[in-house]
Amino acid sequence: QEEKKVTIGVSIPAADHGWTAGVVFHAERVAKLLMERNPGLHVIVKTSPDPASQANAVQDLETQGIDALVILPTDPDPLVNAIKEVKDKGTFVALVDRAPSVNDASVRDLYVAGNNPALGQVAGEYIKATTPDAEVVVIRGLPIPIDQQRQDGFDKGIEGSNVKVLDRQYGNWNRDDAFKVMQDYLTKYPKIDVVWCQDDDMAVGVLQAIEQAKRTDIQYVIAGAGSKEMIKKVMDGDKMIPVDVLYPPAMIGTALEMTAANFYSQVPVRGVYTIDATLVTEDNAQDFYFPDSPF
Amino acid sequence: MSVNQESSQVAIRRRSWRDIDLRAVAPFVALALLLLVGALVNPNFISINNLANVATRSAFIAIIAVGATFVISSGDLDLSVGAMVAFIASLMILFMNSGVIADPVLMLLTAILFTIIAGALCGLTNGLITTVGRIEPFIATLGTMGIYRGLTTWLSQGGAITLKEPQLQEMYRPVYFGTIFGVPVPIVVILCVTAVAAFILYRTRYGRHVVGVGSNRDVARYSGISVNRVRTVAFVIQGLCVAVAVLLYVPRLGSTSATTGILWELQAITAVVIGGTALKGGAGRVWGTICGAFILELVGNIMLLSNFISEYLIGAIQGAIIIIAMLVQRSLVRKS
Amino acid sequence: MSVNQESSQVAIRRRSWRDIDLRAVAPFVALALLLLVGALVNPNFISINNLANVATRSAFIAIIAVGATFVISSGDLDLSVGAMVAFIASLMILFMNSGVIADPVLMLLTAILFTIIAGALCGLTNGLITTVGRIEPFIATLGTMGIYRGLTTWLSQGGAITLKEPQLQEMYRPVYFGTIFGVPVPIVVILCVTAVAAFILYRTRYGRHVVGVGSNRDVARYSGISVNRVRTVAFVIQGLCVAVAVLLYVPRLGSTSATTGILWELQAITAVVIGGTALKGGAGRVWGTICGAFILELVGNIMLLSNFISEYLIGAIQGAIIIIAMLVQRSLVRKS
Amino acid sequence: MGTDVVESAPVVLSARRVSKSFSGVQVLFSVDFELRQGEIHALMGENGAGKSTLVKILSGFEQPTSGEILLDGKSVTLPPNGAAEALGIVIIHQEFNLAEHLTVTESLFLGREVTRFGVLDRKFMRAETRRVLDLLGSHVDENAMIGSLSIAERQMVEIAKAISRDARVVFMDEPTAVLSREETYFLFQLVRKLREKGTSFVFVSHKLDEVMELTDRVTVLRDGQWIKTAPTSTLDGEAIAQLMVGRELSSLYPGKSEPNVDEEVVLRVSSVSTGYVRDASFEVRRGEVLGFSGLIGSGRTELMEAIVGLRSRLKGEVLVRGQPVPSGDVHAINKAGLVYMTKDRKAKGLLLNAGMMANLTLQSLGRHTRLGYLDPASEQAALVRARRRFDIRVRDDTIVAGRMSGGNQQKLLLAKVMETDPSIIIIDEPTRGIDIGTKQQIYHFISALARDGRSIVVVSSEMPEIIGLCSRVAVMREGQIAGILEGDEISEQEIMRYAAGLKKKAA
Ligand SMILES: Nc1ncnc2c1ncn2[C@@H]1O[C@H](COP(=O)(O)OP(=O)(O)OP(=O)(O)O)[C@@H](O)[C@H]1O
Ligand SMILES: Nc1ncnc2c1ncn2[C@@H]1O[C@H](COP(=O)(O)OP(=O)(O)OP(=O)(O)O)[C@@H](O)[C@H]1O
Ligand SMILES: [Mg+2]
Ligand SMILES: [Mg+2]
Repeated sequence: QEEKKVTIGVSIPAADHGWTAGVVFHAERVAKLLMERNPGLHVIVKTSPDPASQANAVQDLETQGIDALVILPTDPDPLVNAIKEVKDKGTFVALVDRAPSVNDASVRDLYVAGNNPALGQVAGEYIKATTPDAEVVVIRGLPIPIDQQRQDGFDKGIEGSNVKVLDRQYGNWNRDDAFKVMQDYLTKYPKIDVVWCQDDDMAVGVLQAIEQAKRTDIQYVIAGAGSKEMIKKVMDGDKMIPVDVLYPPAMIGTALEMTAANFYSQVPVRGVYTIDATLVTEDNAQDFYFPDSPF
Repeated sequence: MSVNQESSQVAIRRRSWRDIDLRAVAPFVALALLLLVGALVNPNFISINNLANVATRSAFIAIIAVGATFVISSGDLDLSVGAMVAFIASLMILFMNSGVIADPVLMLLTAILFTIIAGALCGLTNGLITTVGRIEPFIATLGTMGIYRGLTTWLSQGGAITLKEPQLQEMYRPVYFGTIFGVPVPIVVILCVTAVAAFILYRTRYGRHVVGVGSNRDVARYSGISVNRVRTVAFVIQGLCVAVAVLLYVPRLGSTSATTGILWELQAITAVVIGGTALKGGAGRVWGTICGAFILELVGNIMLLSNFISEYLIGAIQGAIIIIAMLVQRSLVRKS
Repeated sequence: MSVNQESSQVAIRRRSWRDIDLRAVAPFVALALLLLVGALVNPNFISINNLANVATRSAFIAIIAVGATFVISSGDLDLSVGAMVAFIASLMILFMNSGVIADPVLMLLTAILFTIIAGALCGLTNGLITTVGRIEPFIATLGTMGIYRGLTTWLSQGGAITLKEPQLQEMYRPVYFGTIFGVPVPIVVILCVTAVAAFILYRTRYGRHVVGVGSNRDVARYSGISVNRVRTVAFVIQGLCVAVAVLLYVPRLGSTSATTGILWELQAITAVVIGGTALKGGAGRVWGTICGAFILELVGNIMLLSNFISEYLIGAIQGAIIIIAMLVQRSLVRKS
Repeated sequence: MGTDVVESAPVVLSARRVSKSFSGVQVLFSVDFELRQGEIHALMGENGAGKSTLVKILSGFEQPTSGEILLDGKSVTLPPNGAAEALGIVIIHQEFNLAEHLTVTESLFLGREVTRFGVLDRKFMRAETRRVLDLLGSHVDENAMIGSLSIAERQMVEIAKAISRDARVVFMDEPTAVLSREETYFLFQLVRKLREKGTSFVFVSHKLDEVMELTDRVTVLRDGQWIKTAPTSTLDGEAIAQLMVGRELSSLYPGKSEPNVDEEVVLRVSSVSTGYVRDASFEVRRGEVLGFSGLIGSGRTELMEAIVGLRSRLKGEVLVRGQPVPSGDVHAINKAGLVYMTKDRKAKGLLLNAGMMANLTLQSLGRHTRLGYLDPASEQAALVRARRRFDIRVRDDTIVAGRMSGGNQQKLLLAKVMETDPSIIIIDEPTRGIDIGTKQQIYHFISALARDGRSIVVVSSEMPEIIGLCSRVAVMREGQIAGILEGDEISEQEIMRYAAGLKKKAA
């Protein structure tokens, strides 16, 4: 129980879809928790919709005087310079989830990461294992690097199998767009075995489109992230959603806790800490179900 | 002399027929060309099923754009409609989740009424800020866009708002997925909304006033038209159309979030303009608007069905197609 | 009689003086009020450091909005500027990464020239599609918005484009982060760009023609002004301003992606309108535009510095503040 | 100036067998016209006869469908859009050609700004503008925004704009339609001065007295055909009118019918004040024609607009048939049977992009509504009726209002206002730009309305009109009613005395 005065600034993307909403939720939850635990600690959480305004937010946090910055960049590369500004002033920087092309000690002290390539790879491997001859359609997110990393991971996952990718289109991590894209896939391809849409939000639209078309050829849909709705479906043994790939928004909380520990425990926290892209199945789903989260 | 005048009148009638018709027909010609392109791109394209899908999902933009036709004809602009969809949909789902009424049928009906009232009120807000506050509609509705979207984010705490009651959901689903005599409900709704809108715009006093106000506010004022009232009512009509779109939207995914309806305002305005209504105001073409909405949706559909376009370039090609569609229209009208 | 008339002339002059000045001053009053609010919200707010930060980062929108002032004054609208920033920034970085010129100084200078030419060409494209193609600027530039953004996605293959050469980056960095006599470079650039723009708009024949064309196209045409040329040049000026903004943007983040500059067009237009330029065209207020851009950035800054506003509500409050700022202006002008 | 001088002068500009059709509708039929150096040539004709069209063709704004134009005896194709200015041909358009957002100086120099080293020489341009305005005896502020000027002031700017060009040929299309005597006087003086220097003028007007006073020769058009060209001195007003209309005209003004003194007072205005107008009071009886005279900018329009609710009143009351009407509610006031017809037909009167029918019924749509449904047949019938009643002549039924000839626009506007079937009508400049034949029709129409038990307020700058029509005349000066004249008092001199402030009556 130290009274040491510490201010931590947290900069995260605005809650613009389910996953980022989860990030905001967990950031706030852990911030509150930590402030209760350490009376001297002050945590300021700021959200930004895009890289440019996040760079501004980082600047504004610095104006307020912070000892540590925990940042989950909307888009990492454009924010490197802004982060370096802060780091160069001697502030502790914890980078979460999204890594810039150069990700070393010059940019951050701590890197807590979900594993984007693994998110794709785990999905790919699951498909390879369960349906080795599947014809797959892919719905991508937005044209930004993490999406590309997931695609590359996926390709690696299905490597050396007969799994065939019929098509990849952007669904913008948006339910309505995913609904449209899926509708058109269903028109375009008389037979689809598996849909990989890499995000639970988009899965909502995909499922509706399949249900509407009354198509029975689609065996299952793989999404990812671990929203409570999808975890619930996995838990209930839904045929269409047999598994979900974990990419927990709670990682922001982990990073925040570690950063606080850097100030309040004796152990200095440095380096890289990766959170696995766990495959959630009917058996372990119970462990990942948070009914209170907005996501 | 009278013979002369008569013959000249005949000439006039023939010419004006050509004139008016071509301008109104132009969007439909562009649509036909697109259908042709689509059919060449993918044989599945022209199937009833695909076209019905496209028409059905154009419903949201189409219905919103019908409202936008009123606002634009009266010389204003509403940028808040996308955010308004998200806001009203959230309110509707929250209302249904609240469980204040036990009987599901009654609940659904009340929710529908509630949604329509909410739409009208949102429209009224836009209208009053613009007219009474005398703020450029562009800025006023950009402001309310921020407000509606912000409130939605707040209501949803950044996440999604999902219809909880499975019974309600089951009952409500057919409103989007059902058919009437084989025609999907949303298409029927588009047609009804458009027919009513066309009647109001072309066959009522209010419609005339809208066009009058849109083409010259002073003239309208000097003609004893209450300009601000006409403009405000146009915004309310826009709000009602948004509410109708929400009524179709909610049963589709049973859920909404703060990202619902992003950029729909631009799509709606684009549909209106592609349909032949001038942004300057003073002329509205409701049926053209519907055609414009359909064109927009078709372009996306064709892109997805085609196999030779990189997914990276889709946006670029959509942009190019819109420009080309407008050029086709222009050249048609010019020739007449 | 003549005495009498003289007095009436004085009266008129006084009236018009008050009129014009208050309208031009109004945005600055709104700005002052905002500064006051900010100071109350957080003591750090009013520090030179913070204000310099805010002014510096308003540079992109401010410079783009200066270009938009020309386009809007001439009665058009450019929705493609945000996408254009992404596109031109991508081109610039790719050019610098290409390594066609070994000497870094020469390379940087060539890249700057290249960027400016690219900006002018993008503007020219917009201008020609709008004027020669006779398409509503709203739709034409919505189309090119799709095109520029699509091409950026394609260039970046869905990812980011990052400046590779560390030497170049080091050399280029001060263009955003450096200072001249203690003033951040971007602020100096804003002032220079605005001064040049004000000179062009108020002191040259072309500026007069812009206002004439925006106020009444037929009158301008009958006065022997080549309307399409004036409009096209306004679009080119917009393109040049975008290029200048890119020149500042690239050294800041050293990287761009397909999401760069999303919604900047709306912000730029908002800045222009808050600054007192009417969207209908016919009057441009360059200094007001700068003030508008600064107001927009300040609102965001105040939100961030205040710690009592739920982050979910930030959008809503920003929207509300914009509306209130406009109402303050209106009431000021009305009182005069 | 003698006619003989002109007879011998060389021909500057001429039209030979010029015809013009607008999308298939012919409006000029093989017209010949010639303009000599240093002459003032009147172009006369009924509304829609084709005067403006001919003027536009001769100044390059329209190209003839057939025929040729000769400049200094050589066949030329005039460049479009006012570029003919370079050849010394300028035009004062019948419809204004000014941009609202520019100042007077900026408008005057639009398209030919004076620069020094690429920078606008604003001081010089302002001084030059002032000089030209002073020449015209106009007190318009050179820094005022066009948008803030009254119609007459805009007309002066329009004239100044043309005069300031060093022109060989000046076309003036109804420049005096909205001007008062004073301004017209200054204009004529200037025109005569320029004629001495060899400038030629074409003067289009419906005011016969001005034509007689100013011009050397007259050309008359009828239905797009050339009828006659003759020296003005060989004709009189009667003869010209007859040539124009093609029939003999009976007396212009109908007999005045004095209303009974004990007739009901239908409109009572008591001490109405606005920004400029102070304490205006008057009343109108049933069946009366009340005139409003005064100099330009004396506040007549402002007062009338305040009465009908188009402007807010600071003070005062308006009673229609004893019932006070709300301030600022045009709709309610229209419903009470009081309507106003604006003089600014282009900006405030007609939807220029809409057809005749949409304009005609805009103010009275309620009459064509059945159960909320607009009945097109009923509207069509109204249009047919109005065209007959007001003699609206167009060659093309679907023409948009903006393309109609000036006079026919005015008739359409009058028809539109009359469609509301009002019991009290305030008409601002009823015959602006209207030909003599139609003027007569309108005067008879007004008088018939009065006999019918309606009351009419006529605001006009045309003195003969006021004198010929009204049984009482209110004269305004600087925002106040200087006096109300009755019976024998009504004469041109007496009205001028009140208008100039030499005489004043307590209201
Ligand atoms: N641009 C146009 N398109 C179609 N018809 C036109 C156009 N301009 C003029 N007209 C028609 O040409 C005829 C002659 O019009 P013009 O304006 O020359 O008459 P005018 O003699 O000037 O009449 P006024 O005395 O009323 O001004 C009218 O019937 C008018 O409607
Ligand atoms: N001395 C003055 N001070 C302020 N405003 C003035 C003055 N003189 C004229 N005005 C303006 O001029 C206008 C009066 O013109 P109005 O049109 O009402 O006059 P009018 O008698 O109808 O003349 P016109 O023939 O020009 O229409 C008022 O709106 C007023 O604002
Ligand atoms: Mg004419
Ligand atoms: Mg008047």
